[in-house]
Amino acid sequence: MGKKFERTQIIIGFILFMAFLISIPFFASDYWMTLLVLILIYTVYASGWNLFSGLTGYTNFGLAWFIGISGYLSSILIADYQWFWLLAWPMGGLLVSILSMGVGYILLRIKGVYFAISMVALTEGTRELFGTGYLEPITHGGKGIPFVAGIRLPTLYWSILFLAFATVFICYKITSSRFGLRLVAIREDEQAAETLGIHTTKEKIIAFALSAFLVGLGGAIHCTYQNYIDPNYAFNIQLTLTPIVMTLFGGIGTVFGPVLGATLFTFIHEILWAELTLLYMAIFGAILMILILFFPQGLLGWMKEKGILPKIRKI
Amino acid sequence: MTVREPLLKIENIVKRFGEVVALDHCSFEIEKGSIAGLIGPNGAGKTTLFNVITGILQPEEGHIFFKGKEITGRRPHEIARMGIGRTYQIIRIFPKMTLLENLLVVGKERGEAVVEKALQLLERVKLYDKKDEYASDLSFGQQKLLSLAQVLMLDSELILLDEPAAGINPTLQNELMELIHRLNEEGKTFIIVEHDMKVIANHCQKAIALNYGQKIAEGSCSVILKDETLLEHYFGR
Amino acid sequence: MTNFLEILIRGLMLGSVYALVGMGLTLVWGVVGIVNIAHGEFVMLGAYFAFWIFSFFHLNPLISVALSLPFFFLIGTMIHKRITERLTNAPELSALILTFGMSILIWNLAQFFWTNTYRSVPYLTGNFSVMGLILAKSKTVSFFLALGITLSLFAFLKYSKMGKGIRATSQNSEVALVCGIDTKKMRALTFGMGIALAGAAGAIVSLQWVIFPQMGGSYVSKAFAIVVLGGLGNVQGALVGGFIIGVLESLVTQYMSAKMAQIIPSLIILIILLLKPTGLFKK
Amino acid sequence: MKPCWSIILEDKNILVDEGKVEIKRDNLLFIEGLVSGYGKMEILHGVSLSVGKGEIVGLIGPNGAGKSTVLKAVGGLLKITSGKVVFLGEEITNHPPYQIVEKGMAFNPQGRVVFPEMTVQEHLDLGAWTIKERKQKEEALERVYQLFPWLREKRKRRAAQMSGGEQQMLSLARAMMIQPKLLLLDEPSLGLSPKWVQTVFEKIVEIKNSGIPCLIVEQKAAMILEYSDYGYVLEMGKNRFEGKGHDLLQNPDVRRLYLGG
Repeated sequence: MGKKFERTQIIIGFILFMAFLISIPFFASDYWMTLLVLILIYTVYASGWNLFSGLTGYTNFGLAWFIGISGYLSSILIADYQWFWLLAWPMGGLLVSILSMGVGYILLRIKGVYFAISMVALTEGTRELFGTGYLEPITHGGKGIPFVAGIRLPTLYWSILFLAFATVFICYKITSSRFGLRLVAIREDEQAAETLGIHTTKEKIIAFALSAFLVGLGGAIHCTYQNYIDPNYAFNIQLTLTPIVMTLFGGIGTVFGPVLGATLFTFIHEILWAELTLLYMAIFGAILMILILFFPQGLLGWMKEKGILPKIRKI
Repeated sequence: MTVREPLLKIENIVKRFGEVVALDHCSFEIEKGSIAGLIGPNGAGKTTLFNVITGILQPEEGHIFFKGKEITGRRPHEIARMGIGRTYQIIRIFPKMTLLENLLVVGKERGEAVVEKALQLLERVKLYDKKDEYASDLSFGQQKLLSLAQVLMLDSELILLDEPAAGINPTLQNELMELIHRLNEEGKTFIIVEHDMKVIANHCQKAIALNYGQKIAEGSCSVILKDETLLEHYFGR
Repeated sequence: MTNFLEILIRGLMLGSVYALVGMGLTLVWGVVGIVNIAHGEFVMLGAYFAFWIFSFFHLNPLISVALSLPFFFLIGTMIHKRITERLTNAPELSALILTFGMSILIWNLAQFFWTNTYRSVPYLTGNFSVMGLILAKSKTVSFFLALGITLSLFAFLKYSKMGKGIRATSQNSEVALVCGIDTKKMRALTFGMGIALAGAAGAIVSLQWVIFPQMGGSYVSKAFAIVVLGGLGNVQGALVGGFIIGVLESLVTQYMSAKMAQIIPSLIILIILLLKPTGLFKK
Repeated sequence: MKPCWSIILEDKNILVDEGKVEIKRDNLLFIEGLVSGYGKMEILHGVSLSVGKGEIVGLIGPNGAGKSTVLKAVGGLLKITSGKVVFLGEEITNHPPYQIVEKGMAFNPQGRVVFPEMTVQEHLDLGAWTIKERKQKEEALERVYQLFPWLREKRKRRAAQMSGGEQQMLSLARAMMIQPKLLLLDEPSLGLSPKWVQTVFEKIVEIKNSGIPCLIVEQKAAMILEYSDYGYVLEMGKNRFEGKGHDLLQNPDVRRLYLGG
């Protein structure tokens, strides 16, 4: 009885919260909406990163590659071929998820630090390649593509809100599913998982491609929101790093850790950026070091450890 | 009457690590429904043999047949799904998963059936009460039981156990061996690597002795345990 | 032909400095087990070290190269004792992320204090002309400096007691322990040496290129390519790897474009990791 | 068969010759109530033993009994949770390995115990790491070359190029460079052919005869007991039997349980 009641309470609370989020464009100022858009974009990045890396333990240092590839395709479709944004975005996501299957098939046999480095190398290599003259007819080279997608801020906000919600929902579903368990098994002991009949290569690639799709969609929306793309911007290591820090901050391998991390961190970013622009990155780096040294589990992990939250995977 | 096909057939397996020959033309057969002991001193190649059978290592020469089908060169997960399960000497469960999750992750069934099966198995290894605890919180012996339950989740016909009795207390040891016998009666076949001669003598119908990667003796336990050359290698006499 | 030879020599000279950076990274990674992303930042700090010594004391930059070794060695051992030592038993990736943070912290602080202005040490301008080959004086001197440090490092590792202790720790730390070697101390020393190599490389770099706070990134990516080429922990391999990267860079810059040359490290990392993950020269 | 009887003392059986209840042993190493293990996993639940001057002491027991763990804990490679280790009258519980080595305890761990890329000469240099004086080092080297004459010709050979038996001997030689007052050996026969096992054990006896006591963990139980002055049998991280080597060898319980017949 009591449990059911709790459940209805949660559902009602959730519906009210969603209604509030959806109605924001009707009363909030553009500043707040912009801030929320950023939070939501980073929620997608962080959750998407966590979906693969947090569960399988393969640290993906190539998030910017997902963002850049998808951002480029969608931006080119919008800028050069006048595609409708709603069609261009999924194309970006699809392309990067298909490419990531190939990349994953090749690179996911490399373990640990080497995998992380190979993803950085892939991102950096692609960034340099996009900036050279060889791909200029397609990518416009290093000078970038400024474009206008003809989308209003509220529409963009609702789109990213929908994507963020979908991403978190997918993460929630996966984390509490047996597919999620298989991914965690890979993180805990890949060889043992294999001798227990788990097709680890397949599971890894599926998770990698799914992560690429979600993050890629986020990247496409991000570029549309910025109305601009260039190699240094789209493949910036910063885009890889920030979501990782957010996830670590909230709690790696948890469902709501990345959401919490993205939200808190975007606010911190706003304050630091406004107050300490010149030292912003230094503080960012220091926070990263402190997190690894003292709170490797993140906020949610720490709360689970202390017994404030139950130790279940669904949170 | 046709000749009975052995469940597992090892044929001339050679495995080298650099210049060291870990398995040297090793051959034997395992009958369905038996419990076989695999003995030999440390470094004799027992664990390597397990790794080769389960596909973790690829042999340089030789063939392995399971139920008449060749499994040499297949990936570990394929071999596992064909019905060969194993446990490790150093327990390799998934520490940051609950006991129930440790079993669910292995199961092939869909929907509620898998949960039911997992709970039944937990009951069977007497870990039901701890189903929602992290596997890392279990004692060494309990982890061994959990590891066996994981293999049972797979419905393996052939189960390879790497030193199941080592390092756990006698009561638990007896429980474990009793469980193995009951499973054997239900039709499961076992190969057990064990150092403890008591365990081999009391529980195995047949023993295979390895040394320097070669099979040096094979036969019923009583014969093997009287084998002089074996004793020499094993105990230094 | 002379032109080609010149490009080759230029590549080798470039490579000798890269090798210095790469050897530091491979030592720390192989012996201490810490992947130091912030390695490039110490190259940057080394360059600024030489620059400030030159602008304040007007000392010969060659002296600042010599000074940079003990200075950065001390800094390295201190950083290890205070920070990275805690990661000895932590997962490899913790070190990766921690040093990433350290890298950002260092370059941003450098940017904050020293601004983004490009600086350089005006020393040894002009060229040597040897047998029809025209070689920049600063680069030639750098080459011999880098080579000198490399050879001293080899000699140190091969013949000195500490060097033997460090090699022992990297090959089998349990046996090193039972030999009575304080492996913890060896790791701290190695970390210090790695940082010292990066700092000295930076001081050498300052003789020939401009200095700016974010210069570390390009060095660390080359260093990673060198480690992957030479095999983890293999110092000789790193020297060869450094030469390979240097020559390739020089050739590609000449015959394709400077932009293409920037892709080389990434390309090498990807290719080697796929084909031969243990490196080309793993014994 | 010699008649023997066992007295139950706490939960372990001490086998003693009839009539001589007390065995006088001059303790060099003395371990009491040792509790240790890996991380959360406790392997030793209170092991006590001692090594006297000029003795070979064998430590046997089934796999997982904690034999190697005892040596690692004594050598400072594992953290000791409770109990104490006294060496040469000084407590060395939880001292770092390099201090323990400096006091004169040489420990040869199990398995591949060489530096693969180093030469014989370098191994011996590293063995003498704790010796400060040059003259002492040269003396140690001379003594080791006397003990292992064949090493002299193979000075420049890398360990990776040597056979398993040669590696084991090299490792023994390396340990002797410390000029130890006690030698701990973990399964010196592991992976060796019978001929090499014989050679290694002959060396150990030679070392013992030169006055250096050894504590040896062995799986070849019958063989080690043959050589041992005193032996301990561990089971489940606890003492089970102890007694003179030959007495243990003759004891029907020990034979049945651990000697295969």
